[in-house]
Amino acid sequence: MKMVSAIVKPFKLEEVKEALRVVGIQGMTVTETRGFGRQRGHTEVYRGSEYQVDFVPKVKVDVICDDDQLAQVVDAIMTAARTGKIGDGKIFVLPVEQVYRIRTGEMGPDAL
Amino acid sequence: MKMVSAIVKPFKLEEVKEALRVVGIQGMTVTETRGFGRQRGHTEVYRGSEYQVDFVPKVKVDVICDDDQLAQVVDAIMTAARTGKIGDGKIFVLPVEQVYRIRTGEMGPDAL
Amino acid sequence: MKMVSAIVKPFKLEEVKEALRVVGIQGMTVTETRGFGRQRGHTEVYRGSEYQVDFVPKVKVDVICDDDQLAQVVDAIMTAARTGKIGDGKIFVLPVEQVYRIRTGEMGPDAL
Amino acid sequence: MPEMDTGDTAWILASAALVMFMTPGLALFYGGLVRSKNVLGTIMQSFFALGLVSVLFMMFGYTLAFGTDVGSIIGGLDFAFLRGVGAEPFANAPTIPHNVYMIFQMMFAVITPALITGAVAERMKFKGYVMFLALWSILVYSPVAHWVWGGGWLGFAEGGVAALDFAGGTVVHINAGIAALACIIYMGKRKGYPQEAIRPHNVPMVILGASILWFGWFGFNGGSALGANGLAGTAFVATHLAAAAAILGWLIPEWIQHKAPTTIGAATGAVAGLVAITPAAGFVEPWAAVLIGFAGGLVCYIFVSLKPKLGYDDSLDVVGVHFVGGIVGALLTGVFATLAVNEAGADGLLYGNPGQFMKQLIAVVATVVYSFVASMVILFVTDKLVGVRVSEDDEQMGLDLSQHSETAYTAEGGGTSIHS
Amino acid sequence: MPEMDTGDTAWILASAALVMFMTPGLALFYGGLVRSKNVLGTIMQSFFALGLVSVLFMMFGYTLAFGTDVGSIIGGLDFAFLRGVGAEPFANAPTIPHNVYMIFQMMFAVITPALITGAVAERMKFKGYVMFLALWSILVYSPVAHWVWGGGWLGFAEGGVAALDFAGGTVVHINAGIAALACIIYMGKRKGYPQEAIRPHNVPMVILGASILWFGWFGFNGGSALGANGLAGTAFVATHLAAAAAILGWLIPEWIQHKAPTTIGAATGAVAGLVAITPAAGFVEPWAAVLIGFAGGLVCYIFVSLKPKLGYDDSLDVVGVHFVGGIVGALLTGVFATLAVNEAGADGLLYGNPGQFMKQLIAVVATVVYSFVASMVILFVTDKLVGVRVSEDDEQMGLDLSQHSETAYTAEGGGTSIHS
Amino acid sequence: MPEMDTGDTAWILASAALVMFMTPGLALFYGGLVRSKNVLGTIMQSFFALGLVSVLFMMFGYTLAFGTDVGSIIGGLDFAFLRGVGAEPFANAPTIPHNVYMIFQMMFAVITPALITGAVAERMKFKGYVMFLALWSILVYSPVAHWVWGGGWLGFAEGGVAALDFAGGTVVHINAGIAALACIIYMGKRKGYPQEAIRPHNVPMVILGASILWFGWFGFNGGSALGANGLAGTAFVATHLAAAAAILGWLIPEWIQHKAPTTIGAATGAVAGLVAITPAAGFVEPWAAVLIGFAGGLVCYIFVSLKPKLGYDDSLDVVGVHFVGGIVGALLTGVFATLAVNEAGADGLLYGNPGQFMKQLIAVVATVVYSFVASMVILFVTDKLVGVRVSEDDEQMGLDLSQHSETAYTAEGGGTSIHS
Ligand SMILES: Nc1ncnc2c1ncn2[C@@H]1O[C@H](COP(=O)(O)OP(=O)(O)O)[C@@H](O)[C@H]1O
Ligand SMILES: Nc1ncnc2c1ncn2[C@@H]1O[C@H](COP(=O)(O)OP(=O)(O)O)[C@@H](O)[C@H]1O
Ligand SMILES: Nc1ncnc2c1ncn2[C@@H]1O[C@H](COP(=O)(O)OP(=O)(O)O)[C@@H](O)[C@H]1O
Repeated sequence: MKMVSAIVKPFKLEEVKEALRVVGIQGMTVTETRGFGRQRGHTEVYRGSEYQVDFVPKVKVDVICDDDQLAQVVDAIMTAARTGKIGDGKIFVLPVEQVYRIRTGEMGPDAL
Repeated sequence: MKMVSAIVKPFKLEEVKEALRVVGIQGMTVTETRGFGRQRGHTEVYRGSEYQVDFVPKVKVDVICDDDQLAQVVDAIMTAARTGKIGDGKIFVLPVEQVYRIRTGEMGPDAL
Repeated sequence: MKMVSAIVKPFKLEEVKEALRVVGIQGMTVTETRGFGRQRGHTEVYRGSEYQVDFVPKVKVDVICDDDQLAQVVDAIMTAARTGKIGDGKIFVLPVEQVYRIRTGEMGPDAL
Repeated sequence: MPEMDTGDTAWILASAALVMFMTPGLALFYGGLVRSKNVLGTIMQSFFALGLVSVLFMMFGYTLAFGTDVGSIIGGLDFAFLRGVGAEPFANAPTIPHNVYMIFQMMFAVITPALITGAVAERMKFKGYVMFLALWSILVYSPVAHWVWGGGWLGFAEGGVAALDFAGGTVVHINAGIAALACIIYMGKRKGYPQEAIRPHNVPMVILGASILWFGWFGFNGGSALGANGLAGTAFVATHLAAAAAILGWLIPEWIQHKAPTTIGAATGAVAGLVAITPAAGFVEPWAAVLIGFAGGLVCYIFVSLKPKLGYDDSLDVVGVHFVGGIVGALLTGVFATLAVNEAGADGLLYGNPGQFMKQLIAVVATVVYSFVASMVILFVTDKLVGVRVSEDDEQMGLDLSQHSETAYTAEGGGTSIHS
Repeated sequence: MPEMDTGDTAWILASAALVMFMTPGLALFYGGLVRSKNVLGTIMQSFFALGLVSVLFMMFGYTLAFGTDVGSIIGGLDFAFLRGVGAEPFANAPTIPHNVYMIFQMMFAVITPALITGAVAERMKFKGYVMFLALWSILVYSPVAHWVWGGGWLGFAEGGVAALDFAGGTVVHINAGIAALACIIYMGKRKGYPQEAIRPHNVPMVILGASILWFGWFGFNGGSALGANGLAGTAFVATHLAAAAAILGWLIPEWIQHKAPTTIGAATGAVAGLVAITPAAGFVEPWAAVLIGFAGGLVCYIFVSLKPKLGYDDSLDVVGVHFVGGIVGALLTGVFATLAVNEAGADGLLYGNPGQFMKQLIAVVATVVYSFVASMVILFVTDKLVGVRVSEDDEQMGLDLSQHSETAYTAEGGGTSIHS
Repeated sequence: MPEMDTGDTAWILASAALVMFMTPGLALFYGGLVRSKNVLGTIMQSFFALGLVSVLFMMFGYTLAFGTDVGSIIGGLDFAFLRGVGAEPFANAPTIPHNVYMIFQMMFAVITPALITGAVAERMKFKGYVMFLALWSILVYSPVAHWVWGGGWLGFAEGGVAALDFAGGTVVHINAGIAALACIIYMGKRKGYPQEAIRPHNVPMVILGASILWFGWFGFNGGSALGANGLAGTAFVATHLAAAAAILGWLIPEWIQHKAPTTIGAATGAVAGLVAITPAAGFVEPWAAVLIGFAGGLVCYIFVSLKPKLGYDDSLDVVGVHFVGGIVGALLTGVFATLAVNEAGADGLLYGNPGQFMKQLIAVVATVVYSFVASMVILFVTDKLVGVRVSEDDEQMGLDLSQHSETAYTAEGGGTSIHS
């Protein structure tokens, strides 16, 4: 199994979720994060001074999926989250060794 | 070493922490997240309209542990976090290649 | 590729970010978390009673990097985040199988 | 001739302070309802009105509204820059200093355009807003205030329509509500609306804001008696009861229809009731205030519920609450008003005077037509000159960063000074 | 016979507005102290009281409390639906319009049951709360108010006990405090209490709420002079000094015992001091106000500290602050009251009149017995009919979602409209 | 001789309540501007002043400021513990009860030292603060208040300098502002300043606080007329217009220089304008109030912009706003004051009386010298006895935990009770 961890723009969350649902994903976990990258952050003004703020609000979507769903999942996120502008984010794929469903104790792909 | 990443119901955090302490875990990191799953979220009402809100507040507990603690850790979380109702959450196990303690520079299991 | 996931004290974030930039890291993702560890938390007082609060505010910095940057990245974080006091945090290294840039669809190290 | 009275003066001073406090209250009420990336932009629209409108009202707004009548249409320039507006009383309020009467009126002028901003929240360009605000305040607010209260053709001056508007049902709420509709039509929907749920980011802030509005409304309506007397008591009581009843008027159908009495519903209902009672407060019995408030809550609930079907994006329901609630109030004033409560008022339909209902209708229609047309023209001109809507990128980024270079809520770390 | 006075009227109008503002203040004070999943449910309990109790008080509550006395027990129905409550003064307050006196009283009726909600925060069913609120307001608040202020057996009417209660120590605080105890006993503990630390989710909100309470209390106590005069000044000064001294009365032992003077302690202490001074405000010297306030802070601190040992779950310490603080105040009024401050009052123990202390005790005991028993009966009936406690699942989910289908704080994204 | 007046009394009671509310307003204004780990520590500094300073002022502060003059320097002890401060009027305010005058003054004594705390926010030790607060209140506030308003050498008493200070430009703002500078110099910078951006954690809280300040300032300045009359109207109008104009005075250069009109800028500008108009409010025409306010906003903007260059760490710009704004106001009062507005005042430079400008300057210099030196001595003594600055570890951990054992915002779970 894999963990697909995608960093996306917050206003894209809704579309990403829908796209994942369409490809049959039944679960995901979302975290508010701040990202630093080529997008460069922004300047803020505070009482006559300027500050460079390097972090931009992002949302992280973690999806654990079976190996054979991987391509679909990556694809779904890629399409839904893309605006074509800098800062659209990344998708990371990490190996997952085991999954359990707490409610039932089920393991492996059945637990998803 | 492994990373055990558990998504649990927020009000179970205290019990999960205690259960982990009992099995000898000395550290963990907790993050507020929102989960999407079979639990289906809920309906919210706003000025005469209804919205489907798919995300439910969850807490993610990350524990890095030695391979031989893995079973115990999974077990502890599973027991402490279970209510038997849908949405109890998942436990994911990921491989960890290395761990460092920043304070001392120690590496590997010693750093835990 | 690797994911370097560092749990550090919040007031060290700025220094860690700068240290990473110096070694050529172009991106990272930061999450507010709460940590439990040897640092032991603190006592809070509420209306004449004391509570033991085990979790301490921490910041998680996730950096995905190429294998050959790993040592540098770990080193940079280790130096920047260290105060020498308990609770300085941990660095975890996890394997990453693939990375995509959403904007362009690039894969692998090019996507970083 | 009545003399200056310190008690009356004390109450109108306190009332002016209360009405001023409503504008920040509105800022929080609206600010809590938007997404967190737009909270400062939303708050700023109200807060900035305190700055710009106050100065403009001092220069021209007050005199255009309350200066010597010119053709029943507009006030003359005698009070420009508040010349002669001092400690001596003025005919409209013979027992208090003129400057106290003026500052009380100034607070109304500030909050009225601020009300409009809720309708186009999360998408208006600040530069465009500044221009719209200045023009609307002078070209729409002042004339309408003059018509109703300043000796113009809708009020009680000789030959006037003699419509009843105790504290601003037409001048403030219908006026702002219909201008809000113009803005909505001109500016269009927010991206994502209505498919996505655009949810309020901070509901306690909404309740705090609504509570400040309610608190301040005692000055708004109670102070409109222009003295500390039985009439002020009447208006104060009516105001409170209408707000209270409107909570029930909103929550009952909501509880039945959606199985949930919501906090935002209670707050919105209260505001709807306060809007509805505004024109009536000094003219009706307490039981009538309860009915008007209940009707305000109920009708606004129904109207707001239908909004998704109507397909326009009134972000924070300014039309649904201020326009609809304002009309409910203006018309029911024509039903329930009675000379038994206020000899300086009139009897309504229920007391055998259907003519009053018609007068109310005339005032509503006149305000609606003028304000709608004038607002559209101002929007058009402003749009051509500086633009009224933010770019799509700016809308996504949020008003706080794109219009004001600020972030509302900040966690520690991550920024460096730029030494300029 | 005294005449109507605009200055007195101005001050009571302002005071009524201030007391109204206390209820949202309470909502925030309580709302900040609960967990974020219960903040709206908690706020709603207070805010909804503004709606329901105001309307009920207009219908029956006012007349039961202040209508023509029937057997020293209850008021008659002469003022039902506020019939005859107009611009003319009323015997209780001869220099202000009757409607102004009434609306000032209405605000007390609203906040009193709202105070109770803190005791059973985070677990009361909204439907049960609505029913409890309605019954308690009519069956408990109005009678007790009548006994003390409306011509009943505890007050200064002929043949009455002549207990001193300037602004509601018994009527409001002891009454609500003992009802809170009934609720706690009836409803039991929250899940997880007391092993888990149930921590306040937003302390600045707590301070804001406490500050609004303090601000409003100037109307509560200062307005109870029913005029703008030296007595109002006395009450205002006593109120402020007691709150100030109570901060010290709470923080000093806390600092010694726990090595930490807390912000919540300062706010809670201030409220305890305000509670304690309420019955005494118009009867005591400033130095006595400082002592009463300090005692209020100190005794409440000690009592609240012992709570975990007592083993009951008074979520937000309504018993510890309003009941205990109320008793401290009621009894110390019987010690420190002096005719030198207020001729219409009485001398206390310290001024050679131990009888007054006994009178205070009688008023306390009478209120405690009646309110406790009546509250228990109301709880029992309400529980049988609609239930008073949420299910375990709903408690875990939180009141906001389970009772009101709302979330207090929302990040962007993740919801879709349901087209109904 | 004038008689007691209920209208005047009503307005000063309301004003005292409004001024009291400013201190929590300040707590929120400052609290929102710091990092979230310091919000409670910051709020507590203001809130605690309500407790300690009120009690001290009752004991000694009032009599030192307003007791029978001793050598034009200090008040005698006749009013210690408020002996004799009752319902009878006092010479300074002949139409209201003495206790009402006193409580109005008490609120000024509370907020003045609280203003200072912004300058050394995020690094002051609470124990040291408590001691500093007590000493400063008695040794600095009371004497300076006496000099200007209590019959001392700077005011209108015979042989006095006759400087104009309507509501506290020197006594409150310059006094606090220069003490703030002393604190900054004594205590040094925060760790990380100025390289790191230390950003406000909650901007809506800042706006709420600023709005409460504005609202309360109507009592501060309007109440300083000590009656409900034309002069109160003049001061109220000037106050509002100055705040409004100052929003523009800050935002215009900010918009030009940084391309962004900020919300914090609008709020800070408003406060700067309120500071600047304070000494002038009852002496100037409305148009002059607009100019003074605009100047206050503009000059403070420029000064605050230069701060990073000046290299000291005035955390929340107390020097930049209260000291600089206070001086702008004190001097411009000497320019724009006119007997046409207030016969009890004086003409300024513009009306042919350059001497008044010099008198203003003398008052500024006297206050600056005395307050700076005395503050330094108090800091030194306090530091030796209990310490004034937190340790580096405590600073990193934040004041909330290190000084008060509390956390402002808490998510669910993670704590257990300690059964002590
Ligand atoms: N090496 C990295 N490790 C972790 N997160 C990264 C990394 N690079 C980028 N990110 C995340 O991806 C986001 C987008 O990256 P950025 O470089 O701004 O633009 P783009 O996605 O267009 O390449 C960043 O804000 C950050 O959250
Ligand atoms: N495939 C997945 N990837 C990541 N997180 C998941 C996944 N499936 C479920 N989750 C997380 O687990 C939580 C519980 O899952 P859910 O399907 O609701 O119930 P259950 O745990 O009973 O199967 C979700 O809210 C989500 O946070
Ligand atoms: N086994 C673990 N798994 C996950 N996170 C851990 C673990 N141990 C420690 N941490 C994280 O590291 C932080 C610091 O650890 P701690 O034991 O307090 O001190 P130190 O870093 O000095 O060893 C903790 O607050 C927690 O967030």
